[in-house]
Amino acid sequence: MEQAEAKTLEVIRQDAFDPAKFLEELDAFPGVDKIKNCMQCGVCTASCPLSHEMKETPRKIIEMIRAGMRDEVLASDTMWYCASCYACTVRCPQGISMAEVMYALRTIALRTARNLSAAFYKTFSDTVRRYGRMHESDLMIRFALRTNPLSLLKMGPLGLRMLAKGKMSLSVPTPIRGAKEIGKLYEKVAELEGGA
Amino acid sequence: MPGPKIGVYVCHCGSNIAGKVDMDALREFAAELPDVVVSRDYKYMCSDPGQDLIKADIKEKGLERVVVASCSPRMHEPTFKRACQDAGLNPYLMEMANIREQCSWVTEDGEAATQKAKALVHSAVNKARHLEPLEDKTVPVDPKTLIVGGGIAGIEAALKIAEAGKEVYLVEREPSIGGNMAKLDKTFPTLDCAACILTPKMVSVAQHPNITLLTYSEVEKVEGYIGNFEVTIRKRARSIDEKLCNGCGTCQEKCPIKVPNEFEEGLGMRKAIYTPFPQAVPNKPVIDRENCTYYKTGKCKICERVCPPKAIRFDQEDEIITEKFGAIIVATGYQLFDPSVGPQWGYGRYDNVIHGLQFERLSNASGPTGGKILLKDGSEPEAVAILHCVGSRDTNYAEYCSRICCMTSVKFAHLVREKTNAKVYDLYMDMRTFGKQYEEFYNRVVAERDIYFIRGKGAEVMQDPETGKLLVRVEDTLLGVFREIPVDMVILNAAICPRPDAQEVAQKFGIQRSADGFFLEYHLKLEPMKTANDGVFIAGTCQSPKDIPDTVGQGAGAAAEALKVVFAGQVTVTPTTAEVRDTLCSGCRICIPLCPYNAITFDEAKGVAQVNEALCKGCGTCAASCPSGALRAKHFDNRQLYAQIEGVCAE
Amino acid sequence: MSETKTKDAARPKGAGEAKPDFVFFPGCSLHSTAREYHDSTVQSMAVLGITLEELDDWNCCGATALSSADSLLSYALPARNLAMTQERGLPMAVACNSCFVTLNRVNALMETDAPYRSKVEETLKAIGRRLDGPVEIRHTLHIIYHDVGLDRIREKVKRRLEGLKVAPYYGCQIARPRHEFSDPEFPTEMDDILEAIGAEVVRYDRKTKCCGGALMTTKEDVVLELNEQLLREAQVRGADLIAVCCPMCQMNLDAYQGKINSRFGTDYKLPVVYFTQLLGFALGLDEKAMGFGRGFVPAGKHLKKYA
Amino acid sequence: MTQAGSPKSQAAAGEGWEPKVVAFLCNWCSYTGADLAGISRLKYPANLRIIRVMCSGRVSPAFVLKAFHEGADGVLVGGCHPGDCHYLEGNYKTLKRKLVFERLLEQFGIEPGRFRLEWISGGEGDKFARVAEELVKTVRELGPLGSTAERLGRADGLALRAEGGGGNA
Repeated sequence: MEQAEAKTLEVIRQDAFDPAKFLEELDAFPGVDKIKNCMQCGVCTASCPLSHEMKETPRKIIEMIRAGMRDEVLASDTMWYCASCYACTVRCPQGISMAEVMYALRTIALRTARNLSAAFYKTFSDTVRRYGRMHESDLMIRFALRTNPLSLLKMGPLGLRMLAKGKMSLSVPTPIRGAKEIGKLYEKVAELEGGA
Repeated sequence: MPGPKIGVYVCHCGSNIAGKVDMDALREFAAELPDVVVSRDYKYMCSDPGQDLIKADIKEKGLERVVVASCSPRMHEPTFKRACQDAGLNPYLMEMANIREQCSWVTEDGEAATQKAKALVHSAVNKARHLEPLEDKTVPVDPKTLIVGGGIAGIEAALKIAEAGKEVYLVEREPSIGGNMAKLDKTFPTLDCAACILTPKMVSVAQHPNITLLTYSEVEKVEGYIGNFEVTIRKRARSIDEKLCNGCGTCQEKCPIKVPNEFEEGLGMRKAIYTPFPQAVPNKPVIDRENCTYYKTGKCKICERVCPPKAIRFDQEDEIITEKFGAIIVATGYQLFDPSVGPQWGYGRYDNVIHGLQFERLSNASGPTGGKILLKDGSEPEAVAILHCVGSRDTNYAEYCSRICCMTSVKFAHLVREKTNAKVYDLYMDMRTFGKQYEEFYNRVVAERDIYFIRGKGAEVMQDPETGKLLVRVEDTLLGVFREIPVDMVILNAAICPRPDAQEVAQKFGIQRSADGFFLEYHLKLEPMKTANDGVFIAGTCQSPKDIPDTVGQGAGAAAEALKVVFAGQVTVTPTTAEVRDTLCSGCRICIPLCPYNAITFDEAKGVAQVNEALCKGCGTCAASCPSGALRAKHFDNRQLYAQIEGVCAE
Repeated sequence: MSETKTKDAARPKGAGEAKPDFVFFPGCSLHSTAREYHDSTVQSMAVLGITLEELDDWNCCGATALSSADSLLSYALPARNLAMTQERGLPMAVACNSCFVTLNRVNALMETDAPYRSKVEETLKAIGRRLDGPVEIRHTLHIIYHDVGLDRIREKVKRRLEGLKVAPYYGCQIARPRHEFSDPEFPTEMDDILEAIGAEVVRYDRKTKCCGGALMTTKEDVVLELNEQLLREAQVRGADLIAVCCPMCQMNLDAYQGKINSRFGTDYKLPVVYFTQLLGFALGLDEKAMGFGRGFVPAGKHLKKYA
Repeated sequence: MTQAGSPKSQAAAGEGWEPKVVAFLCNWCSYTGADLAGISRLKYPANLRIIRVMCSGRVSPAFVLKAFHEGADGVLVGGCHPGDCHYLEGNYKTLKRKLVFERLLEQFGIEPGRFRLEWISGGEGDKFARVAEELVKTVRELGPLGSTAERLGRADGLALRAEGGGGNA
């Protein structure tokens, strides 16, 4: 904690940051552009259903990106609160797709992040890779095992009711016929991204 | 056979051209072209010493053609034409190569720019070789000016021209002149009331002997050209005899039909026979035939019965007026952005979300509440939010800044505090107080009690479903926190937009629009009143958003432009018309229906087509279509253009 | 198993080999938590003369979760579905908002970002498929509103839901970013359909405010708050029930309503049903087949008088 | 070097081949738009060279053929938007002529991508720069026109006929 605070003060030392490089890294994501055009109006923040929970508002994140504060941005909790509702995106006066910016930040952060959200997105991806489709029960059980096995107990009552309503199934999921294609797709993506 | 002696003059334009294009290489290249006897470069060819170079060479070296490689001919063609003429060379023997706007400014790479400049110079030299002398012609100018739009810009222009002793027709679509300014309450930064400063001018317009005021009228058709426009105006039937009516207002009192008053921005009512506001000029009512019971059912006629001077004329018809004008000023104003286009602001959904002009009417002593700032239920607000940039500076709506909203907002904040005890929250992105005494005004208001300025764009207006309070959502960007502000009234300072019929008007007057939809000036900085159509000028917010001081300035400026035309008494018309070479014409008559100006007729006796040069504008469409090549567009003939094509392709 | 059953239901009797109108992409939820949405959609549309044919061997669109985990994959996965739709030569119909936004995201890419687009095309090549420009993707809500039309619905209604007060909740990803709907924040298509079947649509300003979606898994506390606000407005406006068009919204508002009540000390008993359940019911389809019983908060008492 | 004696040989493909594009722009709209692109300091390839005419209606098919004949790899004709024409309706004439242009080019084996007709107003500097960029890019992809030069040779006869008496004043 102390360290983090000390680091924020270093913002003053502009030579510690490389804004152009961070912007370039984000530019590689489709749909992420015009960040430099942001006029810091805060419409994104005020349109966001969850901005009041964030330590840094979405607008501030943009400014931090432009300042080149890569580590600080990736350590923030802002993007993990994005529910992809696109309210910011349709209202942004400069046409910045904040939702895409958040996807990009999460993707970069996920390469190293070790938090609850990271675990969820990884589990999700694994499930789809395995079956070609998403299976709630399988996803939830794996997610719990990955993060906090005890939470399985807490989920119990709701899970049972879901089972009762036929909204969840405990049967072993069967992969789609094209599961092999999905596997290949994952491999090709890994190859292309590794090569990039 | 040796060609004419050509001189080439390459302009550096400081570093504008020389910073990109290799001047030495270009000059030397030009010198090598056939028929070029002298090739020079100079820092500023448009300066006196630059022009003197050309003049001296014409006299001393006997130049027969001049090529200037510099900026766009739209900038300095007249300058260099005059220089040639001064030195005794026919001005139509001068050709320009545009190596600034269309070369150095648009090219990244210096070498490529130099190569392109060579091609353009080659093209110009090739054309110059085939140029021929032409003589300008002059035609007399009608001394009257037409002004379209009776807002403050049109009023200002009309008064200036009338006071200079020239005749003006002022055409206004609404029943009264005054425009949007007449709706305002106080005006920034001095807070004098709009009516107090505008009404005297409106009255002067009505009384000035040089001004013919046509209200409730519209321009239908514009023909002709500078000095000689022929305009058709429809004067809509007011349904009263204006000479008899004394403006007593009895008819309006007794009329049983009530409809929302456009002038009150939907907040107040008017009758079916009405003057839009008390200070209207002329102070004579009109009957709104769409809502009048008599026109709908054939019954009622109450107004006719109560009118003391018996001025009602139900059978009056529209009047068509055709008049000649030397110059035209278009001052058709703006339309406020409709905030309901963005439902997030709640306009049209919540009663107490209003736009700027509505607030002006609320605050105006002659408005629907008699100048009291009240909520829809008649109570006084306890908190008011003012939002800047509603529709402005927003690529979803209008990308430009509307320029007046910051000052209007500061004014509104002050007026709310002056008239109520409400807290005021002003939500701004940037505070743009750029005019004379504007920053001082802001500094005064910012210190007033219970006015809070928050730096952030108002993103959304919600309603608490339980309390009915309006909730304004904004990020206080200086604090970096989300704020939800409960208020009773929200004022949306909506963008200044082009009028919805701007395209139609532009076409009617032969002018263009810029990307933002406003009318396009000839030069953004140096010719803000001129348009691409000679003799048609623009003024006020139809050209771009502007405040009252700037609008008045441009109105007066447009008056000066119009006076320049009418005082000159004559204008030069281009000699670059089309001509028919009788020996080649086969009499096929293909050209006749092609001409947009009906300038081509058929000479039955000779069996050939004939161009009326007074009507021809030189577009060259006929020349492009003539199967036998008999029609020739002077100054743009086939030989000249072919030579240009060879030139641009050679490099 | 459920696939075969619904496919039969989708085919009008005697239509046999007639070409379907759309390839239907159900998405994972419609095959598990939201089966009632699946069945009521397919059956109602069949009654209204629109035939859906389920996309053979479709895969998960990746939802927003993959967009956050792996950018290229988040385009490549849905692109496989679009490629297969293109092979079939029909426009695609989607009922799940989340799938709708994810699939449309690929479409947008196909029109704009050229270098990245070729990367996605390369991944498809690796599995022997190709995507040739964007695919026409339609939300079933829009198909019902636009292609069927309100007049046709009114004609076909057997039970007018007169007096039933419904809050129309669209969720966020149906009209945003900009799709085919009337407005990204205040669409009116569902309102109109509900009115066409006789229901009374209550004012609902939060109609496109976010329910938090999948964040219920990772940020439960604040997402419960969002859902509480949604329920509160519906209650204040006097709604008998909330109509939705997205499995995620349905789950959050319905399955977690009990949790919300105990957390906030409220007493909401607002059934949350898919608009297609109401539509099918109004069209005379069996109440059971419409799956009203699958909701946590029972809707039965509000429907009894129309049955 | 200065005279366009043998344009084809210059257009021959090679290492440093740069496409040539000739633009005929009407004085009132497109030429003004091109000036605006400059005033706004927008950048576009230098391959595009502008010839000013008073109205796009002045551009006869012969001009377009002549440009290709002289070694141009692409041609742009720019006029006012329909309804905006300074000469009332000159650009409608241009539009009608577009079909003629296209048929002619087809006959000479010139790919349709090498010819473009655009409405560009005096306020559309950005549009002008974009069109220039796109056209040069398309022409670059199509390669030099040299390969069709022999077929183009036949243009001579027709161009001369369209030209009629040339410009003998």
